[in-house]
Amino acid sequence: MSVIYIKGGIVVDPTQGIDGEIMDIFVKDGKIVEESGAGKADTVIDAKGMTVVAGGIDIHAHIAGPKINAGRAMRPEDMKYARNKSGPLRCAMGRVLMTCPAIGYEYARMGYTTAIEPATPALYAIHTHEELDSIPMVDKAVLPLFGNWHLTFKFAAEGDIEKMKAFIAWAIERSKGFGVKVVNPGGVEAWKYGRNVHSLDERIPGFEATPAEVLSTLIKASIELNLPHKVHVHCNNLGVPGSAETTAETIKLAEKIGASKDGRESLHITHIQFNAYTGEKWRDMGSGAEELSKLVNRTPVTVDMGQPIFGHTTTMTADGPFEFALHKLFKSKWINKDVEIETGGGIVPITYRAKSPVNAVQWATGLEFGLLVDADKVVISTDYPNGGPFVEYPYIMTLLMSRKFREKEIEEKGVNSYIEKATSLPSLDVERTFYEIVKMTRSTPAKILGLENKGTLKVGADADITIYPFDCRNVSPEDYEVLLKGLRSVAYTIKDGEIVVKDGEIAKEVWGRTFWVNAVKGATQEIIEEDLNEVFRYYTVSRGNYGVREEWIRRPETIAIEE
Amino acid sequence: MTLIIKPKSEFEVCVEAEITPEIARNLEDAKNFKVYLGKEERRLEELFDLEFVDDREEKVILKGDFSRVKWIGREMKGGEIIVEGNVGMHLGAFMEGGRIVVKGNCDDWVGGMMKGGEIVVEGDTGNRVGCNYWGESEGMKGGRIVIKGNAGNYIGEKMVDGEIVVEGNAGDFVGSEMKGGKIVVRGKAGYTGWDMKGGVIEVGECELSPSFVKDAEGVWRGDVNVKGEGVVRILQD
Amino acid sequence: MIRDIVCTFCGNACDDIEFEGDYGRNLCPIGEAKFAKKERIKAPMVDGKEVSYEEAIERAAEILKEAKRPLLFGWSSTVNEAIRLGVLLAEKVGGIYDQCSSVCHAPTTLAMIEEGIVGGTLGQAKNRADVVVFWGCNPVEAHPRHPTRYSVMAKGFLTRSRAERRVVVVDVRKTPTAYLATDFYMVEPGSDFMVFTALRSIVNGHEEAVPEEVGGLTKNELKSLAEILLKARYGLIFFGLGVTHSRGHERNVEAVIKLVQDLNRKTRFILQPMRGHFNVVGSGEVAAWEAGFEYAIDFSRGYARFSPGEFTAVEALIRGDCDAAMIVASDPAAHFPKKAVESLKEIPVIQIDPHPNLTTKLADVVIPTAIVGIEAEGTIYRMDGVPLRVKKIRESDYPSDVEILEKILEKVIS
Amino acid sequence: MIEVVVITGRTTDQGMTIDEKLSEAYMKAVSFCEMNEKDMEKLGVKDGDRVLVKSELGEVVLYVRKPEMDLQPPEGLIFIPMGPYANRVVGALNGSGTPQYKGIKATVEKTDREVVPVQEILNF
Repeated sequence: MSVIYIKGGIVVDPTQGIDGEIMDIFVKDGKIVEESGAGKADTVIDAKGMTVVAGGIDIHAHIAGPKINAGRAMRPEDMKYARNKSGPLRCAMGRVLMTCPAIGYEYARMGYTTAIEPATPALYAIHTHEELDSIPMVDKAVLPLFGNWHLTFKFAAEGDIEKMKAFIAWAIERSKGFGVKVVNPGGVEAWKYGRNVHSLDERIPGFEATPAEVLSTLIKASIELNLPHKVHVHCNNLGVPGSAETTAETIKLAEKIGASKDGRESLHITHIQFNAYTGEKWRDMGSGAEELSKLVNRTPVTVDMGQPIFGHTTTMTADGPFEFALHKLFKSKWINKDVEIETGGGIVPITYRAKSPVNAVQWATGLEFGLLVDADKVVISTDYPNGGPFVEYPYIMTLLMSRKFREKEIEEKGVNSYIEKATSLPSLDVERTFYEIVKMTRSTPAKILGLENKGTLKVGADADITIYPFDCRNVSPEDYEVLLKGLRSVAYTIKDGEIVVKDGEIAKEVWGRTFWVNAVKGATQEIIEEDLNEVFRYYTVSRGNYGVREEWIRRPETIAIEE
Repeated sequence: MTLIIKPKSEFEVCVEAEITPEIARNLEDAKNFKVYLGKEERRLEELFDLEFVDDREEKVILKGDFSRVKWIGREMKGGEIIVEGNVGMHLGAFMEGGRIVVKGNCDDWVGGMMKGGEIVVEGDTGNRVGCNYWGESEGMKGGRIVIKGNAGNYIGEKMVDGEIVVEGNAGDFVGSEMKGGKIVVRGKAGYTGWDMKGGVIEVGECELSPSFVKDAEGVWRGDVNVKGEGVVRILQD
Repeated sequence: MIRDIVCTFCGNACDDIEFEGDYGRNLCPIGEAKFAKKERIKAPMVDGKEVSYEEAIERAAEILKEAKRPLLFGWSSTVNEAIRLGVLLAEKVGGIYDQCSSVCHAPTTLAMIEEGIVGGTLGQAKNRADVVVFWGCNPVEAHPRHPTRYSVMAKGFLTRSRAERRVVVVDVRKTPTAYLATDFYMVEPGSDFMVFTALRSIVNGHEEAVPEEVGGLTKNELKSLAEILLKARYGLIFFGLGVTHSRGHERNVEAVIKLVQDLNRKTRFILQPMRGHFNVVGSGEVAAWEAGFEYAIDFSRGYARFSPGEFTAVEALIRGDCDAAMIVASDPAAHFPKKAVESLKEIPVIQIDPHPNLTTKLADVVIPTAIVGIEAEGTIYRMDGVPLRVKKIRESDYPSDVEILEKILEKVIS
Repeated sequence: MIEVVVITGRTTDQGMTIDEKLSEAYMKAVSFCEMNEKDMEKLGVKDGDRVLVKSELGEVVLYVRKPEMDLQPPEGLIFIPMGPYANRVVGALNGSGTPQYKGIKATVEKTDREVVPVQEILNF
């Protein structure tokens, strides 16, 4: 490992309250160090006139596992685009859906150094880790799915927090996962009966539990387990008019339970845009972002945007009934997978059209959240690939920073004027500062994930650094083109103390770590032994073959939770 | 000018040569035109003998065995290509204009996703004439393909507009998921008309998908499963 | 005793095998044969002469580097770790990556490209399905423990016994699987497309579009079959090579996918292809995440191109599109049509495999390896994509596929 | 001589011998065809006799096997286990990328020619 001096850059680091100060940053052995401890520089980067921030963190992108891979196989028309020819680096394929090498390279070229795969059936965790292991350049982690697992329903119905804790700890240890993901709790099970659940208080078919009980029990258990990242939820009723109400109710569950022991939020509502529509029918559908943003700002809840990007993409979610609805709506191709007695999922291609009133509202709603929720509570995301490609994050950042750019986009793309009636976006004059954007892409996701060495340039932090080729103090929302260009073309990305991108091109292929949380000491495992044995009678794999061993992962890093 | 192209020898593996009449404009450019012998990038003149005739045409004549040369006429926009013998896969794929005449037979994918122009094949063709490429939702969008011999399977699938005429027989899946345009098979065809949303198929005889209903005029309409407005006219009925 | 061993024969990938020395419990007859000791390729060979591993690897790398478009084929009987190296190797030598699917269930991939697929894990057969259809497949001989473990006699939490399942078999002849059936329908060979479409017309309420007889079934028989499907609470169609190997190929599969899509508007229904080899699914999945496509991938232009019918091994060989081949964990000389084997005989062939087979007879370089799942471990995907780890239960002097491929890749890159 | 449709497929014996392709056991498992007893009568062959199967793709000599009474293929259909013998007469290419291994038109006639040993099956 080498020593890098980053000299004279304009540093922005919200974790230290640094907003555009000219500073030197010293990197040694993959960490950020004091000048005194750095020693002789192997490389000196003259960052004069450039902006130095921590590496970006994607809190929610479907980058690995059976879903995206089935999507790839289903969409050769999307995969045929070549991003990089084979040479010293790998060939990298894909337009919106991408191959593993392409995903790693594109994150790095955008200055991102960590990405979280947010939904894998624990049954398929081996597969998901294989794919994560094939993604170069970034650190990563995976969230196993809990919201439709029969054991989750059982412990929720019994209100047994101790068993739920043991179960969570068992499942994330088995899947080498990072936290608790919940998708449409109860709804995916109901879909196996051809139905869905439509409210938080509806009984889940075949069980005594309700979605509200599932969520509350999981949130409480996650708090008690001290998981670094608490419950990460894709709410019920996603994607339909009226979903804003369900989201509000979900947030209130967390409000009732309260914050985590360390004061951080206890619930992360993911891709909130997709769950924030008012109205009763598509015809009177509107944005619930204003109300929901206020609610988020005063409750122990964080969100990510789930911003749609106009154009083609592929939706993929564990929310099986939602994907069936999309298939019926668009008569498009449709993958469905019902997974044992733990979850399910679906995949449907989609095109977001600026001229469509519904898509226009979705676009505006995502941006409203990005503008209205506290920068300490909202993270930029497209819910890749559901909203669109993650490579458009610089575009989203620019939209959030420049009202003029928003107006230009509305005008040029011909965004349906229904947004004037149904959303507050056209009248919002909020313009995010660069400091806030750094929060929303670095320090806020790091805080939500509980990754203390990420999203920061503090001494001791991982040396994951983005250097933008512009002076953030001089960019004005008026010059959005300059801003967009600057955000798109990273001067340097440093990963674990190595220069991996220079002038927007990959300089070196590296392999990041896979974080996983070991919380088994936080709960008495024996209390669920019988339940596990009982439930495995209905699995088609043996309990002994269920899960992932650490030695099968390329670079595992355990985050151990003490008792 | 007219450019006459002949293979120098038998190729070790198939050659990919996206030759269009445009390359007949300039001798030097034609000589240096990039073609591919497997993973090796070659210049056209390394693999082929080139002969120029200084006339007023924009024309390419292919002499000798081109049955293992692929992508002739890809995205061609005008002018003429005459193939004197047989020709390999993907002839005239994505073609937009001009004319290709093949005196011999063609391999698969003649006029794949063609948008305009004309292809005339005097012999037989392989499968997927005027078809959509993998995963694409639309096939042929315009132009005309005439096959004097027989055609293989998957002819004109997902066709949006344009015309395919097969003078001989065709195989299975004529006009599957067709949306518009016209396909004529004068001889026999296999499975025909499945999931047709629009357009017209005229066929000597065929095995019609069991999802069509005969109207009062004796014309089959369907596909009922997609509420389609396709028309299949069986000429020997 | 070693427990939870995964059997490495068919796509069932039964993971409840127990070994006490050489004695394995819970194996079917084919599984027993799989684990039995048998003749091996003794040593690496080049042009029929025994050589060291280093020499064989050197020669293999040379052939691959010199070739204008080498074919790298096989993969379904090895582990994902080896398959990944295979895809990388194909990329680096500008060759074709193709795998056994192209001669078995690739039509299912093509149909999925058109329509997606409504699927589920085998647990849905075990726990939920009350109507189970076997169409053009014969699990009693090809996936022997399928009926007992998953689909017919299994005890699930909703469907608790054989009596609670209606089992339908559709085939062109009476197979041993037909003995398990509540209802058996015999159809004419090559008529699957027509029968699926006729059923779909009936399910959608368009009986009038269905002639009096389709594919050997009367309209009344078709209606009765449609009725069985519609009455299912949760139905499941398993389909096999009878569907993919017959006239119609991927459109047969597409037709049944569309039928199942429409059935889901009335009840719940899923589909599951009866994939053959224990890791044929992995050989598609790994290629998809590394290169974007499951099979028929050409890298000659430095990026991946997908073209079934062109870069599938059989067609590529017959068209003379490849001037060398590397065969890993497969036997195309036995399983390809004659014309493709003729072409294979004309070009240099490298074989990597534990056992001598027909491909060995025409291979120029033969590199014997450890048997996956017995002498070497790794990840494999069951027919429904469920990942499992196959284990090393016996010591062996043979290097693994992974070790050999790593060395070849190293030589090719350097 | 009769006209038939050939199908191929897996069998238990073929599966059990698949890793021993050069053995007699494998040859025994894959070098026969099953047919309806009425077709056998028409050809004048009995179990264990040899027939020549010819299709557009080639020809092969196989042993005749009469299956259990109940499991006979219908008249006009013959079954050959998948493998190198079957592949002399099946595997038509239809443009899907997957050969047609089932439903191939062929003729069957009685023959005195020997079944080629598996070791020599590639000598064509």
